[in-house]
Amino acid sequence: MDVIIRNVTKGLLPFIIVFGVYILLHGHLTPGGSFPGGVIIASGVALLAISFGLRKAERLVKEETAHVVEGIVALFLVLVVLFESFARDMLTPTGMAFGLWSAQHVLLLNVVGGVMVSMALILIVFLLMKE
Amino acid sequence: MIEVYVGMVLIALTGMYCMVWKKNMIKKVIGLGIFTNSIHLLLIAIGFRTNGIPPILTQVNADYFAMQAVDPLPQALVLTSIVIQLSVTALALGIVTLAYRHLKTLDTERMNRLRG
Amino acid sequence: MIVYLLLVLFAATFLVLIVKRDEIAIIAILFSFFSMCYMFMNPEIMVFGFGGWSPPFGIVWVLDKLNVFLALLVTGISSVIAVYSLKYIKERRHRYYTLLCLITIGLLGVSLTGDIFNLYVFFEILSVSSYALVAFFLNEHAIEGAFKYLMVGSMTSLFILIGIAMLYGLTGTLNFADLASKISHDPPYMVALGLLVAGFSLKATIVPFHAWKPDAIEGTPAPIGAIFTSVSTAIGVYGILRILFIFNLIQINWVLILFGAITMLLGALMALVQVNVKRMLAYSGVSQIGYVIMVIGFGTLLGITSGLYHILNNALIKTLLFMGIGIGIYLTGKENLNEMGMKNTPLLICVGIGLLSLSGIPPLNGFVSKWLIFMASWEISPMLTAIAIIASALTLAYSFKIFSAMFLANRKIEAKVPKILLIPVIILTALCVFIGVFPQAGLNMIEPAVNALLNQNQYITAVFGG
Amino acid sequence: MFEQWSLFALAFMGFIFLGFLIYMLGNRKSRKEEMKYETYTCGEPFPKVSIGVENFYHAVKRSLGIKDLRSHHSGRISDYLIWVVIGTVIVILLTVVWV
Repeated sequence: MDVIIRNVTKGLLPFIIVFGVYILLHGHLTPGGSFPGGVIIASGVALLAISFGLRKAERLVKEETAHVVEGIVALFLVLVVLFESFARDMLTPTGMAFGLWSAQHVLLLNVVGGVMVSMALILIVFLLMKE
Repeated sequence: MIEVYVGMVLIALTGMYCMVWKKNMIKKVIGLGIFTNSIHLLLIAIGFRTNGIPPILTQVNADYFAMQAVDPLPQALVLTSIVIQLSVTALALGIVTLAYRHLKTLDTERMNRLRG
Repeated sequence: MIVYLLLVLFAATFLVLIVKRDEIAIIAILFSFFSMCYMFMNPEIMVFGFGGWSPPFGIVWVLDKLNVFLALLVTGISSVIAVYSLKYIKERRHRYYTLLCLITIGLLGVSLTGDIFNLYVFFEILSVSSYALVAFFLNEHAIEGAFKYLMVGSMTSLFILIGIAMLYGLTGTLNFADLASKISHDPPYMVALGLLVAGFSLKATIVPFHAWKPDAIEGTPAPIGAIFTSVSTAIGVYGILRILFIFNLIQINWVLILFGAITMLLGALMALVQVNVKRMLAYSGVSQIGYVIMVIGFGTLLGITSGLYHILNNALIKTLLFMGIGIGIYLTGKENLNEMGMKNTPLLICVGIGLLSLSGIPPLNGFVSKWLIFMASWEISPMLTAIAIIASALTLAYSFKIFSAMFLANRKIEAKVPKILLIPVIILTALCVFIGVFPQAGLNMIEPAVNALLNQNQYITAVFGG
Repeated sequence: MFEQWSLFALAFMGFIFLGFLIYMLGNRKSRKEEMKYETYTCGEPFPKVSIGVENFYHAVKRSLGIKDLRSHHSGRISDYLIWVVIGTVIVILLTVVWV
């Protein structure tokens, strides 16, 4: 890829990932949540892979790591749902407008689901780019 | 409001035309994407309300909110549908790459070993 | 309660990939089957609201008799196939079992849900895992079948989505019971009905929508072919039935009768001339679904009963046949009928019983449901009975072709069949004979389901009252 | 609906089993004699023949209707998609008109 895209990527990549994490963490307060946040994180990695090549991107996230992390995080999702159904009141309180630490298990679900989505999308991008 | 529905029908017909008549596999997948997005447009248009406010309950009073807020459910449906669409497209592209490896072409006319 | 069942299946899906033990998936699917058996014993309609929301607002799963009957069938067939596949699939087995778990989740979700968009989501889970399983062998035929199925299947899924969007725009609700109380029979509603029926008839393979099936099944592993012809079609028929139930249109419907009669004849005629075994059985599945669609179109008590009974019997017989012929493919490595001659007495008996049952020979289960179908169609028009009997005769003709090619051929392979492949086949054969000899047992399972389907008010009150 | 059926079915299966038994008993003696005779044509032993699958329903296969049907299942995705679209349109029209 040409110089402009490379340099822009270099500058923007941290911000893209931070923005993704922000969307993840504020999923219960503002529009967004696990899927959009995960997609934004994955699109940052995809941008890296497109502009610098696959090898550079694999230095950030390896393919095998993505595989394993996705599976383990999916199991975490099961655990969160189980925990929610047994001990709903032990989690954070409900109904504080614009308070990050609220809305019970939704925050946890968003984070776990976001990691899962981002890993899955990174895997898809890597596998399709290898062809 | 009617323009949106007319536009949706036109986009859906474009997508269907692209899926049915184009002979290239990738173009067929693109047609699928266009068709799906037209339906997302329909869903969003169903929930639309002129001069509406975003469906987030903050300091405004509840009556005004119920009068003015757009319907949040179609947006959730569209988000879900986008996720499904993403997985279908990824799978389709994977299958297209494998098909290219076997057939050495992307022409769907050549893909007729199974017939009769 | 039902959440844990889903969680077990979902956890098994990913545990198989991480731990790389296939037994986990089998145990999870068997667990879902036994829990469905337990649910089946419960006489009342059960309603589960997800996340503690009450029915019209949250997603609900309704376990009325029809849903539970279908879920029992689905999980039963899935568990038999899961056991069978342990030996049949030789390579990349973990991924196979992951996809099998996903397909079970999809089937279970579609059959149990009480929310129309949730139905679409689970339908898509089912569809996507089906596309992936068609492409499982990654050879040329598998890829070709998968691409065709994906294109046709996703197009009709989108038709379903348009139908759902129209229904939501017209009524403002997604819950089945709420929809049923708000729906009228104006033209816009009817367009939505047509779109939904067309979408589900792809899975049920009614004639203009049937073409993907033989192509897809020719490339798949044989047990997946069994899922497609038995359970997946049952889900399609269930979708049509449930949509008609919501619209309160379970009455005589010449659209379904017309399409059913055409499907029946065309499937049987096309099966007659095939050379590939799986392809022939796929067309046979198309033909058998034609009967079901036709009798559902009658809308009478006898019609619906015979239709559901035929779904059950067709699922059992098709799974038995695909598995029995899968053993042949496993031993010979060929799918062409010319090269499949073999000598094995237990397999001969099982496949022979399956073929006789498929063509409706008296003391077997295929005859029972076909007899009911003939009686139901006689009430409407003797012409339809004649068509059904002609299709049945054609069925006998192609069944004989399979039997002669497999067991009466000159070149015979004498091979030992692995026990784990034979046991599920024998179980299904025993079930076929049992239902044939004691048809009342099957009828007792189906009658509550038919009553649930014909009684719309009961469903609505159960959902909103509970 | 099926009160007498189970009895009948059991009897039916019993008769089939009985017939099979009689057939086996009758066959046991004659099998030895059968070994001696072979079919000869033109002075050579005639091999056992069975019909190949392609020729099984030969007349049906050549009949015009089936040929036409098979040629329409052309294996092209575009055709299948056109069928789906046309089928959907027909279903919608028929539901709007008839129901």
